[in-house]
Amino acid sequence: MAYDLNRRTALRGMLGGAAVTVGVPLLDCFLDVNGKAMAATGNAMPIRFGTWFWGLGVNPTRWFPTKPGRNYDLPPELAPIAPLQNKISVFGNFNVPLDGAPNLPHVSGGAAVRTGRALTAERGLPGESFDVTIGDRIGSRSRFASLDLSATGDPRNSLSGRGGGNLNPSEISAANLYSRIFGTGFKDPNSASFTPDPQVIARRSVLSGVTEQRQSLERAVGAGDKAKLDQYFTSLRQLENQLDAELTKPEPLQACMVPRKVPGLPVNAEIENVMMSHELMTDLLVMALACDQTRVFNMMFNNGASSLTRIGSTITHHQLTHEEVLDPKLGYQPEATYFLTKIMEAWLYFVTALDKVKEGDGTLLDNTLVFAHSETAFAKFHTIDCMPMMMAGTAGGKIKSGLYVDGAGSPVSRVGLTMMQAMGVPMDRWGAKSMETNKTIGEIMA
Amino acid sequence: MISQRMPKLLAAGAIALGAGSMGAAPQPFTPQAIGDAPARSLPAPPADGVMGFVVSDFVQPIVEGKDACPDGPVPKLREAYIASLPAAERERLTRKENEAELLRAWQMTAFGKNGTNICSQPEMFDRPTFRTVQSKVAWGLDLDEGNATDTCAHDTFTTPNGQTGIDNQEYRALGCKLEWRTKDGVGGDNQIGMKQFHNSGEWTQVILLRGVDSLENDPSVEVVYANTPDRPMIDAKGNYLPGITYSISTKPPRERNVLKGRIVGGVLMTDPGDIKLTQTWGQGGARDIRGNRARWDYRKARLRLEFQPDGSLKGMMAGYRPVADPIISPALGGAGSALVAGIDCAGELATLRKYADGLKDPKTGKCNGISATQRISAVPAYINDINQRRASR
Amino acid sequence: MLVIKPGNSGTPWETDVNGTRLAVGLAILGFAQAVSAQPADLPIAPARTDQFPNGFKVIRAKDGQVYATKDGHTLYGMDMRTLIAFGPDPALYCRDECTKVWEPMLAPPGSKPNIAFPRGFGSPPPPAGQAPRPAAAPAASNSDLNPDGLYNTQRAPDWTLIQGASGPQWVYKSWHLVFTRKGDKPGSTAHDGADNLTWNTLKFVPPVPKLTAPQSVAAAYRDGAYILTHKDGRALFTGICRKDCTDWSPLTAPAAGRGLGEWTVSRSGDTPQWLYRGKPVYVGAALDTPAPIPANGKVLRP
Amino acid sequence: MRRPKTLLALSLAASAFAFGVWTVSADAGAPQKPTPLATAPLTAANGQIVAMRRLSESQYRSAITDIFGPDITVAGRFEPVVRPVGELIASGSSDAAISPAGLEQFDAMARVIAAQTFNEAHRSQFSDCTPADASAADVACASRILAPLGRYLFRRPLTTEEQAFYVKLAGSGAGPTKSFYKGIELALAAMLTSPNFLYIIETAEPDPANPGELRLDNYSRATRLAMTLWNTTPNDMLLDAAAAGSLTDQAKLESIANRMTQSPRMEAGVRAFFADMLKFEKFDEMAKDPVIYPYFNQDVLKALPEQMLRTISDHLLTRNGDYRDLFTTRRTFMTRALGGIYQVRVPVSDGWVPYEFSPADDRAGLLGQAGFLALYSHSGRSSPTLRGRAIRELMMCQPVPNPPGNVNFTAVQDTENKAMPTARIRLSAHNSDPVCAACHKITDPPGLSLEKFDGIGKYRAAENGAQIDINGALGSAKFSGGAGLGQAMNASGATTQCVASRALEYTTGRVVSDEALVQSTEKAFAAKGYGIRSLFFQVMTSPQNWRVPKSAPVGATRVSLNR
Repeated sequence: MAYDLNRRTALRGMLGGAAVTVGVPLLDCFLDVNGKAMAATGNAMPIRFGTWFWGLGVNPTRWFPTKPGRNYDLPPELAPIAPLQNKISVFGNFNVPLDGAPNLPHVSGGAAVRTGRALTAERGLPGESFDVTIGDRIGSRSRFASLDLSATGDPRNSLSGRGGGNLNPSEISAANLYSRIFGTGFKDPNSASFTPDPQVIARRSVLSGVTEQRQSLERAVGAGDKAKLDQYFTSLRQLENQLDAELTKPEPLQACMVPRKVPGLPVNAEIENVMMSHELMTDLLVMALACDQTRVFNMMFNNGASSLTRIGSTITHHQLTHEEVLDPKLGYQPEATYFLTKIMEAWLYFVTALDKVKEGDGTLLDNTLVFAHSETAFAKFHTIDCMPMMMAGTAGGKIKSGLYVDGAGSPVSRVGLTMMQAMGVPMDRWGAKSMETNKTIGEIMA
Repeated sequence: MISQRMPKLLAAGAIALGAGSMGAAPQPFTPQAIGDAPARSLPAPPADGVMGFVVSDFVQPIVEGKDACPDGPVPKLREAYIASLPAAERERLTRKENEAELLRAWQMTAFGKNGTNICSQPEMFDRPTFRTVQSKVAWGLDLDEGNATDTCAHDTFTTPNGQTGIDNQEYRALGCKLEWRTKDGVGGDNQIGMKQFHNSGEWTQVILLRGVDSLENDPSVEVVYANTPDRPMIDAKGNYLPGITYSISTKPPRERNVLKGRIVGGVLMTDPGDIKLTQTWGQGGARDIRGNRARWDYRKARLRLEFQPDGSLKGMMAGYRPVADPIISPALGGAGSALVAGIDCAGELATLRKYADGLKDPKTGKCNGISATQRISAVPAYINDINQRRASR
Repeated sequence: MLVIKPGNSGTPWETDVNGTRLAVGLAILGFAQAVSAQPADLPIAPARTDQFPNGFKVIRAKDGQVYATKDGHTLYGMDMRTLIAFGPDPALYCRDECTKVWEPMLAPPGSKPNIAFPRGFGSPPPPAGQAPRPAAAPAASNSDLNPDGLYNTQRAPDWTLIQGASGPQWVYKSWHLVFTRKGDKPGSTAHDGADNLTWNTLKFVPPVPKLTAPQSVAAAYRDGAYILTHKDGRALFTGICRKDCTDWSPLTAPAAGRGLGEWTVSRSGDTPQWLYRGKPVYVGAALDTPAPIPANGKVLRP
Repeated sequence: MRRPKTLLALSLAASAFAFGVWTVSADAGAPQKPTPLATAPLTAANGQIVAMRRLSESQYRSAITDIFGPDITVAGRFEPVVRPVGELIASGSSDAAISPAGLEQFDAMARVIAAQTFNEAHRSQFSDCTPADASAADVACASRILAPLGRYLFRRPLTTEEQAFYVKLAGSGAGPTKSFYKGIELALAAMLTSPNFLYIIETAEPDPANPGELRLDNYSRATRLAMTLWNTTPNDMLLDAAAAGSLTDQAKLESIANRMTQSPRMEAGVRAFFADMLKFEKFDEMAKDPVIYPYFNQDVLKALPEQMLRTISDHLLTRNGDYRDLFTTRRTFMTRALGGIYQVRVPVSDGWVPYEFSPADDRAGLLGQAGFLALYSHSGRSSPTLRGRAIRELMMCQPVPNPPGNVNFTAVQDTENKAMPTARIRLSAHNSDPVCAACHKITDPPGLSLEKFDGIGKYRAAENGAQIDINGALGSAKFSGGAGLGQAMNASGATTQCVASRALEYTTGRVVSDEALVQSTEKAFAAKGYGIRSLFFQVMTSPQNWRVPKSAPVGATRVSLNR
């Protein structure tokens, strides 16, 4: 491996000594900055990020909790997540103000959640979607920049892209997905040889250069400013640690093993089929993550204007949301709601699959942040002023899970900003016009 | 804008379909909403006689109850097709295993020769007219005052609070559509949908009164009824906040109707005139990207607005709409309107034609307009008329 | 027969007549969007190039430049988006009565149509056994051509050919089927906007100039020519301010900047400022305000 | 209480890390042994470090904008500088360290900025040479690119060693990445994370006027002038003046200070100063109950501090107004969103328009604006005590002690209690306890005069249906309502003395303990009709303020309560 160990240890020794003189408070910072995962070994577990999309929203009065904070209430349509409630956060009352743009049914909402911007006449996305921004930060060196999946068989079903007309197309067949990940080109992370990133080597050399001057500086500064310099260099040392971690061959990934080939499935939008191919894709994705083949993913369960149907029936989920009249006694559309129940079951399967994989002192889910959302609140009227959203996992301890957060009508872009910051994207404000915000969601920041 | 209106909106929406309604959902349509002004004390108008309002409710009023449509709602294309079948065939096609065949069959009814379809070219399809409202009660105004020469024969309604000679043929023709009223006869999707649409700020209307000397009686008042591009400010319950400024639109679609009116016993009534309001889509400047304009076009129209003690206005607008206007939207939607929303544009147009009662063409003697009514509520606001805007710094 | 004029009144179709949203899905929405790449009643976008078919030229009419025939007859575009209700293919609208007053500008003999009016749910449902079409996702296509090999109306060149009622006919900017008005005097624009914006003169807006300029600078078309503006739409100007110069805020430049084409950096003032062709550049108010630049300021032209 | 600063000679060359770096072979193979550059001698080449002040977020941003242009975006979270109790953030910055979390962010920001600066679109603007081989190091070209950048970022020319060091960095970066510009990018990022950029390092030189004492040297003065008056990094005019030694020449210093205080850029300085003095950072965590205050929303929140700042800069700069009238002026600016709070017509849909309240509105100066009234209220109710305390502490520099830990606040908080409908009644109940009363009689009397404005500063005729008594007092002055309070503030000498002492603290980054200095500054301030420009001109040009104090000051400025 391309590194001179003796030199590094020597350097460590010297600084280790110096660091002690800095005093206790700083030591805490070591842990806070890098989160739980890194605190364990000097060497970070990979942190992953992904999205899970479903179309046509919810029946808001039957889905959104009412009690903010932990142990939130579970209305009937949210009930399926009960088994993992403590690892799933729910977000309500986050608005999509569209000033300057029309509410394009089934399009504007999802695009706004992903980009913090309102879609105009162009198709595609009004800006870069945050999963791509996060990918640039955490996914650049893994084999796949990201894995984009669609369980309904529509490759164009995607909300991920750099903006403008182009969208990252989705993989629609579990069989293809298998060969893409585990077919030719698959490198077993536990056997593959390791070559560090030249850019990181270069940055590392800058820092070590800077650090070497520490002693001459400390000799030269007065007590008042010495404390400041001490801390400055302690902090610098932290950065070095992170780079060292990136330059060192990673710990073996115990959970990683190559799964069995998967059967080919008919690719269509019949809910029973979609559930199955969603499960197959999920299992493959989970292994791709455990084997660190990718650190970013997008799973589209169904599409915005959902073409889901039931076997033997041809009327689509989307048609139902519009044609089926609200049942005045129930206050919702029973037929359309059937699909929502299936969607929530699928979501639970997805999160559970991630949580089953042990990793470090926790699970794969703990080292991941999954963001689930829809494109409308109440599909019948295309309302987008209360987007249904969830988060699962803690991104290695950077995010608190198991909460209900009431956005009090503030812009949905706060959610994207919070996640990007948690994933280490240097960004202090995000979104455009009424959706521009610098307010993260403090409740969930660890 | 801080607002928790969503859950309440829908909560209320659901309730509205069951019992009464509250929050952002349409107010239950009680007589005093637009009936005669009961005796009560009204505040004095401002010294300059100028009063502004923002319209918070704009929807076709219905009188709830099952008696209006005893045979049930107007069937969608699918149901209409099934109903048209002989019993045996109906039984066969509605079996689960034949659903795909049924779907194709009823969808075929939406298509005609060389690519025409029932909504883009309604004229080319011959469809039965709709079930119409059977009850004698409806909201509206007596537009022809019983003796107009340019109307066609039509029945009239009586309002729930006893006003007679009410012309509202649009209600008669379309009042049994599911969008207007549910199976159970209560307010349909329109009631919630239109409110949601206005609350979203996509289309905001304002009313500006000039020369008001008394809210009780004033022989002459100028009424400006117009669009504004400004979004309403709404509280947590979905109610419009008073005292917000709105500027009347200076660029297209600019609709600014100037009407003459008078106040009698706390009720403002305008003289018959044309009222045109272009519907806008999307909030802010870049509206209506679809390149098509929806215009609410009321001829010989009148506003009847009641001053409320809390300073707000309640009332309605009534007039004659060009007979094809109500189906413009699904017509533009083309086949999709028929296939997905199940709308029978041809049947709807035929029904509207049949009940047309105004705008008689002196040559043909045919009526090209249909009497119609919108419910209106408005809350006090500051209105900048087009000549009152100043450049920002 | 009744011809519904969306330009006159009508709503985007995914609302029912009362404005209640009743979407029909993205297949249709995609259609609606395609149809509305630009609203029928918004000005025609700038030309992609200053190339146009032989036999046409640009003349100066009373309100700006318009395309015209060699002999100076103004070209009119029949905006097909306003004729959706006529039938499945508005390109075929102009027959009989219409052709008595409007002269179609036909393509040179032998040329083939390369664009068609987009169709939504234009056809009956598929036969038994076949799956219903999936609802198209946004950005269904990233290519200039549709599967049928015809131009995607979003990305078509300025001048394309469509199958019109009288044969292959010129179309401008995907929507405007090209005609002249019979019996019109050369240069007349009398029928601009006729039939509720169905007939519009083809206004010529020159291509947006390619700028070598700071990132904050853009170009806008005003009164028949391009001027330089701030990216945010505020006017740029130059000149010398004698007193009360509060409206003269400099276009700030990077102190470390080395200049760019005809733009240089002045460091003599309190703020590093851009000079254009040696003249100091200031930022005024938004272009659509009454007085975007001070009385003694001069606009900048590329 | 701060440690006295011992002055040690420190070569800035040293602080600039002139040293060896690792050379990494292009194939990313094993690094060779470092080849150290000549380490700089530890002489006081640029004088002695007497202070290190953390760059504030707004200073960082405006520096990047000035140097690299507005289209280079600064994206990142800034480690906040802690405000010492009763002091300015400017004082806190003298003590601010950079934590690992903070540096991680500064490093990330630096890389984003550097990447933009040398991307295809921009690199030509920031380099007037092209490398011999774009995929390898080029010492000559790198120096030509980096030297000027270093001068702007470190606010002084790079020393030879520094320049050599960063050129070397560029080289060692170009190697493994096989890109000249990647190398430059790395070097620039290193400059942006260097203490020389992140800290305003004030250095001193012997003061000829006071043998044995020190005064700030030219480059430190250039930076202090720019950061205080314009809240940004020194421009070429200042750096050149420093190079020429003009800033230690009283006459030249005065003409430069005069030019700067008259410049439109003074607005940025004045805004930053008052944002610090009035604790505007509190707006970031301001929250209101949307059910109690439906008129409060995101647009309003954005507009509240801006309305106060516009009032301040319009009155003090555009109109060259008397500072004392900031408490009585009825002139301000409106947006459509604020129109709801004030219930007034706003002639435009977007942007700001000038507005003047009528006397009947009883809104006088800053204290009558919703920003102040809302910031010093609770999320669901107004608070005469918070308002009064802010008036005392922020406007008059009269610290009020915190309440003891064991107080029972139920009486004050229970707004539902029909027996005690108004805040005045609730407070008097609460003040039956003499311990509380002692402080409350300092804070509440001025605060109670603003009770007709609710928790977001919206007018209310009554509270819980009960009449609101708006009689108030400030020291010996008795009055009614906001206008009365404004008059009393206007007449109280404490406000002008307070702002004068804050200006001194803001400039030097130290609480000024020297009462005489505050007095004399205020005198000069008064002599010029209490114009803010003249105050800062005075502070910037009095030689005393450029001298380095022998020992650190003690405690915060006190002004007697019964003035």
